[in-house]
Amino acid sequence: MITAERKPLKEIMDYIQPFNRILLVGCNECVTVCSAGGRKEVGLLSSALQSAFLSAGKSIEIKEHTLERQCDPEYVEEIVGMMDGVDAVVSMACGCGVQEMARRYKNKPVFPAVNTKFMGASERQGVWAERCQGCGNCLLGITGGICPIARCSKQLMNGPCGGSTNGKCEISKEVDCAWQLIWDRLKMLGQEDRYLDIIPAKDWRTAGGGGPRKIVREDLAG
Amino acid sequence: MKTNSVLEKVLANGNLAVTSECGPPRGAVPEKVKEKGQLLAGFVDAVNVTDNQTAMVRMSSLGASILLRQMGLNPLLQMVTRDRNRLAMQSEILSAYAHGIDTMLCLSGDHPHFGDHPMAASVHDIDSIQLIQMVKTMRDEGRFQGGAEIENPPKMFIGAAANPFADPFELRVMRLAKKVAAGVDFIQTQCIYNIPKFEKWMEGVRNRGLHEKCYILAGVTPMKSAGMARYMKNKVPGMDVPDDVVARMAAKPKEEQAQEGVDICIETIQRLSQVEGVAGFHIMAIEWEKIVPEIVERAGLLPRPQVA
Amino acid sequence: MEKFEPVIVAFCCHYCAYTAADMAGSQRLDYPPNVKIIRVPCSGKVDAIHILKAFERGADGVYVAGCLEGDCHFKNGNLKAEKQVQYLRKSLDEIGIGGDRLEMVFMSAGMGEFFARKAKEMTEKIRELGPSPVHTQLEQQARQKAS
Amino acid sequence: MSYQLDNKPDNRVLVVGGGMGGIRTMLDLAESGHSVVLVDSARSIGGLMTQLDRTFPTNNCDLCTLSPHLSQSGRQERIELLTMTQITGMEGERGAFSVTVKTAPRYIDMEKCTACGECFKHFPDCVRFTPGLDHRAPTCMRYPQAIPQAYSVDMAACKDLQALVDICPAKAIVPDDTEKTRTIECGSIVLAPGAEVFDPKGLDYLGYSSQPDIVTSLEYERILSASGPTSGQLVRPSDKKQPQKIAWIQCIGSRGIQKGAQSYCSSACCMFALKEAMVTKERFQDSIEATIFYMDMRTFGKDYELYLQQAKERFGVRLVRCRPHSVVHKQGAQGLEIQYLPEGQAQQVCEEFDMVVLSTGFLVGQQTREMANILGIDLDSHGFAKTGSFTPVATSKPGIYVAGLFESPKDIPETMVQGSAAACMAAGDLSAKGILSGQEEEFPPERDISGEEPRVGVFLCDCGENIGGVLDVQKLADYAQSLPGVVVAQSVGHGCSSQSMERITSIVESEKLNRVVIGGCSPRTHEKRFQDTIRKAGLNPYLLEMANIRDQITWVHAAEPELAAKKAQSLIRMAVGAAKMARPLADSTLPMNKNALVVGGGVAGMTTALELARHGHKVYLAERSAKLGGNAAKLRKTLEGEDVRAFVNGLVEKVKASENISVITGAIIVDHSGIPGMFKTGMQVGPQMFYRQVEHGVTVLATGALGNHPDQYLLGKSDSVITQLEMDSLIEDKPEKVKSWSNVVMIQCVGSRSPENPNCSRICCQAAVKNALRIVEINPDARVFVLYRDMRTFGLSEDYYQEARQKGVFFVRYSQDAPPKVDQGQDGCVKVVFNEPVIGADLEVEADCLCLSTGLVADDENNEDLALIFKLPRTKDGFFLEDHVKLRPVDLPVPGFFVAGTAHSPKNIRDSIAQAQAAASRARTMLAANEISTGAAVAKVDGQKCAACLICVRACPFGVPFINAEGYSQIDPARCRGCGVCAAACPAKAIQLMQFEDDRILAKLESLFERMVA
Repeated sequence: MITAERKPLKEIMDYIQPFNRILLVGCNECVTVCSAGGRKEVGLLSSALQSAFLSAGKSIEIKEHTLERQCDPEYVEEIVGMMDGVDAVVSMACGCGVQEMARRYKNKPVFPAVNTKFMGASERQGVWAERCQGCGNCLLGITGGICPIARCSKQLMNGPCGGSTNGKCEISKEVDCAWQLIWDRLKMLGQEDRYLDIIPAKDWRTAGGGGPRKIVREDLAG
Repeated sequence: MKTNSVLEKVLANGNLAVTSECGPPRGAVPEKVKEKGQLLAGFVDAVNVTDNQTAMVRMSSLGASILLRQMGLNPLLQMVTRDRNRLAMQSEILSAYAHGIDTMLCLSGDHPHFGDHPMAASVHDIDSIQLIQMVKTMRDEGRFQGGAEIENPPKMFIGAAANPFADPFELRVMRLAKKVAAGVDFIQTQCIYNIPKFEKWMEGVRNRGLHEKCYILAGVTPMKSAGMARYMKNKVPGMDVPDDVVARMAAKPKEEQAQEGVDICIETIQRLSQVEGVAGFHIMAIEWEKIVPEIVERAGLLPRPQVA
Repeated sequence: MEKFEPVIVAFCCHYCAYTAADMAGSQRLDYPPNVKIIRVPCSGKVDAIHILKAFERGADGVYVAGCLEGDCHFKNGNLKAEKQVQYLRKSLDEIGIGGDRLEMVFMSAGMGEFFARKAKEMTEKIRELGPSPVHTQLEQQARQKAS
Repeated sequence: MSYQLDNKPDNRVLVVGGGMGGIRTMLDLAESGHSVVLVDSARSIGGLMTQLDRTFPTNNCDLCTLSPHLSQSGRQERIELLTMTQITGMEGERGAFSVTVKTAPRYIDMEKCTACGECFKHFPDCVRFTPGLDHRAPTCMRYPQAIPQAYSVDMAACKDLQALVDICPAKAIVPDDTEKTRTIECGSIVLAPGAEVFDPKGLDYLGYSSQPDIVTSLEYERILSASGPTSGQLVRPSDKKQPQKIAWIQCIGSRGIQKGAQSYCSSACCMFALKEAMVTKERFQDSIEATIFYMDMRTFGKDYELYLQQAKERFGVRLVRCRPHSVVHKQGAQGLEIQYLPEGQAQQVCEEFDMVVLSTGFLVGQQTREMANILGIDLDSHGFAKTGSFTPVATSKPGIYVAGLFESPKDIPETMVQGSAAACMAAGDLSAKGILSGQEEEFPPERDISGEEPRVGVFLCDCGENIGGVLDVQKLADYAQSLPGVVVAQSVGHGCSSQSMERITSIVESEKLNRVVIGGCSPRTHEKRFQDTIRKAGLNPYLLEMANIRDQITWVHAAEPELAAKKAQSLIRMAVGAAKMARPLADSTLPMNKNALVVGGGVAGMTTALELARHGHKVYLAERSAKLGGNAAKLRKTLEGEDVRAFVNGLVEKVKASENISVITGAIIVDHSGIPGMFKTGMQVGPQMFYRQVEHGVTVLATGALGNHPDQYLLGKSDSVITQLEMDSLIEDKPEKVKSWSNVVMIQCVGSRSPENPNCSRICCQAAVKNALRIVEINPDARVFVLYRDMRTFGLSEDYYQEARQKGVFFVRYSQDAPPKVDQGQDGCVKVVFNEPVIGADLEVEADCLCLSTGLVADDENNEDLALIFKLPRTKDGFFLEDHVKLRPVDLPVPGFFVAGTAHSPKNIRDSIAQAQAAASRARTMLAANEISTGAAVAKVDGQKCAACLICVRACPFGVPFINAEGYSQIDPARCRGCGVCAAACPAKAIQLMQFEDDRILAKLESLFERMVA
C-alpha cells in the first residue's frame, strides 16, 4: 500500500489562503487504510481548517467529498458537477491522486494535503513501515523475501555494513538491520549459501533511472 | 605484482605492513594535511586518507591524497559509495591514478544520519562489494563498469574494510569471503579491543583459506582516556570494547590514561603479530597522529622496509 | 464587559462518567452550569470529529470522561479515548485553539463528588484561558450580522 | 419488551441478607422469572464486600460486574427490598411458607426523600448516613432506584425534633414512624445473612484496645480506601504520619489460637492480608516494609498461589512463619514491638513496627443464631447452618437453603457460587415451575414514519419539586414550542406516573408525533419506560431522546437559577436536534432455544443436567467416555465420612430415569457454531464415530480434571507408593492390609506448587487428613506422618486437622528447597528421609506405605480442543477461565457458556455440586427468556464505504468484525456489544453505531451552539 501522512495544517492553510471556496477530496484506497486521507480525515481536516481560518477572522466554505480512488479518471470524473463554485481543490490522496485531479481539472488549483511517504505494510494498528521502493527489478527471490533496497539504510546489496548491532541498524535502535533479517530467514530456509552469491551492481533504469516509467499491457491497452 | 603499490610490495615480501590514517581538514587548508603527513613519514607504508569521514564534509580524499603524494608519501585513497554514483567514482579513480595514487580502500561509508548533512541524499548507486568488482574490472580487464575500454587502465591495489565485531557474527567471515571473491587484495579491520573475538574471526578466516587470498591488516586505535573508551563502547556502532579494557583505562588517574591507552595498543599489536594470517597493522590514531611513531617504534615495527 | 461564561462540552461514557454525573446530581453537588454533557456508550466511541466539531461550533473547552483504568466496561475504550485526546491536543495547538482546552478524565460510577469537582476545575481553567478564538470570532460575526 | 408481573406466593422466594451472596441469589431468581423479597437488618444493602477498597486477585473494585444491564428490563419489578427488617416468625413448609417480618422505623419517608443530605448536614448526631462505605458501591449496583437511600434517623439522639422536620425540603421526615410487621408468603427461603468479624478487644496481649496503631484488617481497608476516614491517605491513627513498617498478624480469632477464638479457619484472611500488603507495596514501593506473620499460608483458591508468588517476588512482601507472642508498646517508644520466635530458632526476637494489622476471622452472629432458631434449622457447634456433603446449600429443613458465610467461612467466589446454587434449589421448590409465565405486553403495530418530516413532541417533567422547584417548567415548555420541528411541548408533572404516560401516549397518537423528547431524569434509569410509552402509541421506541434536566441541572445548579434556565434550554434544544436525527431501529430478536448442552458426565455435569431437567429444560449430556460417573466414581468416602459410591450411583440412576435428559456417551465434540441462545454443536459419537449435531441455547462445561501422576518419589515404580485416591479405595477394600502397617508416610504438594504446576490443588490436605484419620481408626498403632508445606485445611476442615493431630498423626513441615528423600527399602518398604524442623534433625522412616498427595491437573488435551472449538480462554495451567474470578465464577467470558466442577479448578465433591447447581441457575437466567434480544445499539457497516482496512477488526475489544467474502467488514449484531470503538476508529466512516450515529451526536453539538451564533 502507498502510505501518506497529513501535512502540517499551516502549510495547507498557506496554499488555500487566497481562496474562499474549497473542495476537499479524500480517497478511499491506500490513504484511507493508513488513516491519512479517507472520509474521516477529510472531515477532520475540514473542521480544523474552518476553525483555524475562523480564528484568524476569515470565513471559508469547504465542501467535502471522498472518491473511491483518485488515481482513476472515471472516479475523478464523478465530481465534475461539484467544481462549479469551487476556487481550489485540496486533495488528500497520494501524489498520484493529486496529479490525476490536477490533470482532469486543469483550471482549478489543486493542492496536496498529505505527504506521500512510501510503499509499506502495516506492522500493527497505527504503525506502517517501508517495504518496497519500486525498483522495477525485484531481488526478493534471492534475499530471503526481505528487500535490502527498501530496508537497508545504505541499500547494501551484498551484506550488512559494520554498523549492524544486535539485529538493529546503526542509524537507530528502532530500525531492524535488513541484512540480519535476510540472514536469519536464509538460515531458516537452509539457504545460507545464497549469501555468498555476489549481487552485481544494479541497473537502475528500471527504478526510474531511465526516466518516468510506464507499463503498457498490449492486450489490455486501448 | 598486480600494481606498483608500495603497500603491495611490502606485503608481498612478507613484512608486517603498517598503515595509518590522515583525516583531511574541514577547510581549504593544505598545511594541515602536510603537517599530518610529516608526522607519519617514514613510520608507515601507506596513509589512509578518509573520504568525508563520519559523513562530515571535509577536503576530498582525492585532493588530500594528491597533497600527500606530492610530499612523497604513499596515500591510500578511501572511497565511499555514499556520495557518488558510479560515473563520479570511476572518474575519480582515473584522476587518482593520474596523480600516482595506486592504492585504495572501497567502503560504503557512514550514514549521513551521523554527519553534518543529515538532509543529504545517500547515493548508494553501488555498494562496497560492487565497488571492489568495478575497480578490479577497470584494472584487470581495462574496462569501465559500463563496458567501454579504458585507455591506460588504473592499476589499483584494492582494499576493503572488515568489521569482525558487528552482527551477525557468523556472517562476518562470509562477508569477507564475498569481498575476496569480488577481488579485494587487502583488508583493514575495525579497531580491535576484543582480542578473543578477533581471534575467533581469524580462525574462521583461516578455515576458509581467506588469509591466503588477501592480506589482513589488523586495525588498532590508541585510546586517549577512559571517557573515550566508554564512548566507543556505548556509542559507536559496530565497536566492541570489553569491560575489562574500559576498567583498565579507568583504573589509572586521568593524566596517565593516555599512556595506558598507548600501552594497550602496543600490547595488542604484539599479541596480534602472533596470530596466523595477520599481515600488518592499521593504526587509526584519530586526531592524534603524533603518537603513531611511538607506537610503531615500541611495537618493534621499525625500521620500515625499503622497497623499490 | 460581563463575566465570561465558557461553554464546555463533556462527552461522558454511559457506565462510569455519566453515572457519576447522575451521582453528583443525587448528592446535590453544585457545579457550574457551563458543562453540557453528551452521553456515549463508551469514551472510546468519541470520534475525533465530535471533538473538533465542538470547537468549530464555538466550544471553549471539551473533555472526555471515561471509566478508571481497568474498569472500562468494554475492556480498554477509555485508554483508546485517552490516546485520541492526546493526539487531538496537538491538533488543537496547530489549529490555534490550544490543546489545553481539551482534557481526558477518568472516574468511576460512584465518584459523583469527583465529577462535580472536575466540572468546576475545568470551568475555572477555561475561564482563565478566556474564550476560544473561534468563539470570539463567531460572536463578532453574530454581532455584525445583528447590526 | 416487558413482562407481566408474576408475583404470586407460589413463585416467590424470601432471601435473607443483602450481601453479595444474597444479591446474587436475588438476581438469579429475578432473572429466571421468579419474584423475590429480600430482607436485611442493615439500613442499606451491600454487605461486607462494599467495605473493601479493592478485592484480590484483580486488585480492582469490580463490584459493578455483578449486575450489568439490570436496569434494562422490567426485572426489578420482581424484586422487593426490605431494609432494617428482621424475621420474627415462620409457619408452613416447603412450597408454602408464611414468614412474619418486623421493619424498624427509619423516620424517613422513602417515597419523598431525595437524599439531599440537608438533615445529615445539620443534624449529624441523629441522622445516620451509611451509603455502603465504598465510594463506588451505591451506583456500581447499577440499580439506584432499588437501593434505599442511605439516610435514617436515630430518634433517641434527636434533641430538637421540630428543627429536624423543618430542615427537610422534601418534608420526608416522619417523626411518628413506627415499627411495622408484615407477613410474607413464599415457596422457599434462602439464608445469606453473612457473618460478623471477630472482635480482638478482649485479647490484651495484642493491645488492640489500648493502641490506636493496631487495627483490624477491615479497618486497614478503610484507611486505604479513597472514601475512608483518611481519604485514602495511608497514615497511622496515632500521629497521622505515614508508617514505614507494617505487620500483619494472621489467624486472629481463628484456628483456636486465642482466647475466645473459633477453632476453624476463616479461609479468606491469608489472601486478604496478602492483598493489603501488596496494595500497600504497590502504592508506596520501597518506602514501606510489609511483613506478614502466619502459621500456614492458605492460598488455595484458583490461581491464588500465583498471587502469593507475586506478593513475595514482585512486591517484596516479607512472610514470617510464626505466631507472634505479643504486641507491646514500650513507654516512650514510637512504634509497636512484636515479640516472636522465628521458625527453627531458639531465641525470641523483638522487632519494632509502626502499625500492626490483625487479620480477624469470621463468626456467626447472635442475630443469625436467633433467626435460625425461629426458622428451626439445625446449626453445627460453631453456629453454621448444617448441610450435607452432597447437598451443600440445603439446610436441615426442606425448602430452606443457605449461601455464603452462614454456611461456612469462605471467600467471595464461593459465596457467589452458593448464592446461585441456593437460587437454583429454592426455585425448585416453587410450584409455579419457572420459565416466565408472564405475557409480552400487547403493543399496537409500529407506524411507518419514513418520508415524514420530523414532528417532535417535548414533554417536560417537574418531578414534583425536584425540577419544578428550580425551573419554571411551563416557561421551558413555551421555549421548546418555539423550536423548529416541535409540534407539541407540555409540562407533564411526574412524567413517569402512569397517568402522565397515558397522556403522552395519547398526544403522540393525536398529534401524529414521530419523535419524542422527554425532559426529566436520567436515561440510565428511565429510558426503557419512556420507550415503552411511545411504543404503546405505535412509535418505534428508538425515536425517543431524553434531556436529563434533573440530575444535570436542577439538582446541581439550584444556586444559579438563571444559568440553570439557560442550560435547560440548551439541553432541550440538543435533545430536539438529536431526536430529529433519530431513526427507527429494530431490536433484533431471535427465538431462544430452551435446551442445554452439558459437556461431561461426572458429578458436576450430572447435577447440572438434573437441575435443568427438573425445571423443564431438555438437556443433552455429552460424556466422552463410555459411562457416566467421572472422577468421583473412583472415590469412596468424603472427609465427613459419607459414602460417595452410593451417591454417584444414585445420580447415574436419576439421570438415566429423567425424561428430559438425553445421555450421549462416547461423544467427542468436533464443531460448534451459532450465537448465545441458538447454538449448534456437532459431535462424533460411539465407536463408529457417527456424526450428530444438537441445537441448544446454553452450554455448561463440566469436563472435570485428571488425577495427577507425576514421576516422583517412586510413584509407579514401587507397589508401596500410591496416591491419596488409591489410598481412599484401599482403606475401604483392604482394611487388613491397613492393619498390618507400622509406618505410613504421606507427602503433600507432590506435583503441585512447583515450577511445573505452580498452583495449589486445594483438595489434597483434606484428603490426607481424611485418610490419616481413617488409617488410625482401623489401626491405632500405625504411625502416620504427613509431610507438608502449608496445611491448607481451610474452613471447617480445620477441625479434622486438629482431630488428626490429637489422634497422634505426625504433621511435619518441609520446605520446597529441602524435600523429603525416598528410596527403596527392605521387604518392599520405602525409606523416607526428611528434616524435622522442631528438633532440627533428619529422620528416617521405613514406611510400609508412602502415600502421595498428587492433586488434580487440568485435562490439558481435552480442554485445549474444547477451548478452540468453543473459543474459550483458559488459565495458564489449562483450566477454563471464568468471566470474573471474584464475582462471576460460574459464567465463562463467552455469553451462554458456564462452567462447573473441576473443569474450573481443583475442588472437592461438595464444592463441585454447589458449582453445578450454580451453573444450572446461571443457565436458567438465560433460558428464562423466550427471545434472544440482540439489542439495537449495534455497529453497522456500510459496505460501499468500507475500505477493508482492518482497523475495526483490530480495534474491537471483542473480536467481532471480520472482512467477509465480499471484501468488506461485517459485524455480527448478535455479538456486537455496542461500545462504538470501531465506529470512532473507522477511517472511511463506514461504520455507524446505531442510537449514537455521528449525525445524531453532531446534531446535539449543532443545536447546542445554534443560539450562540445567531
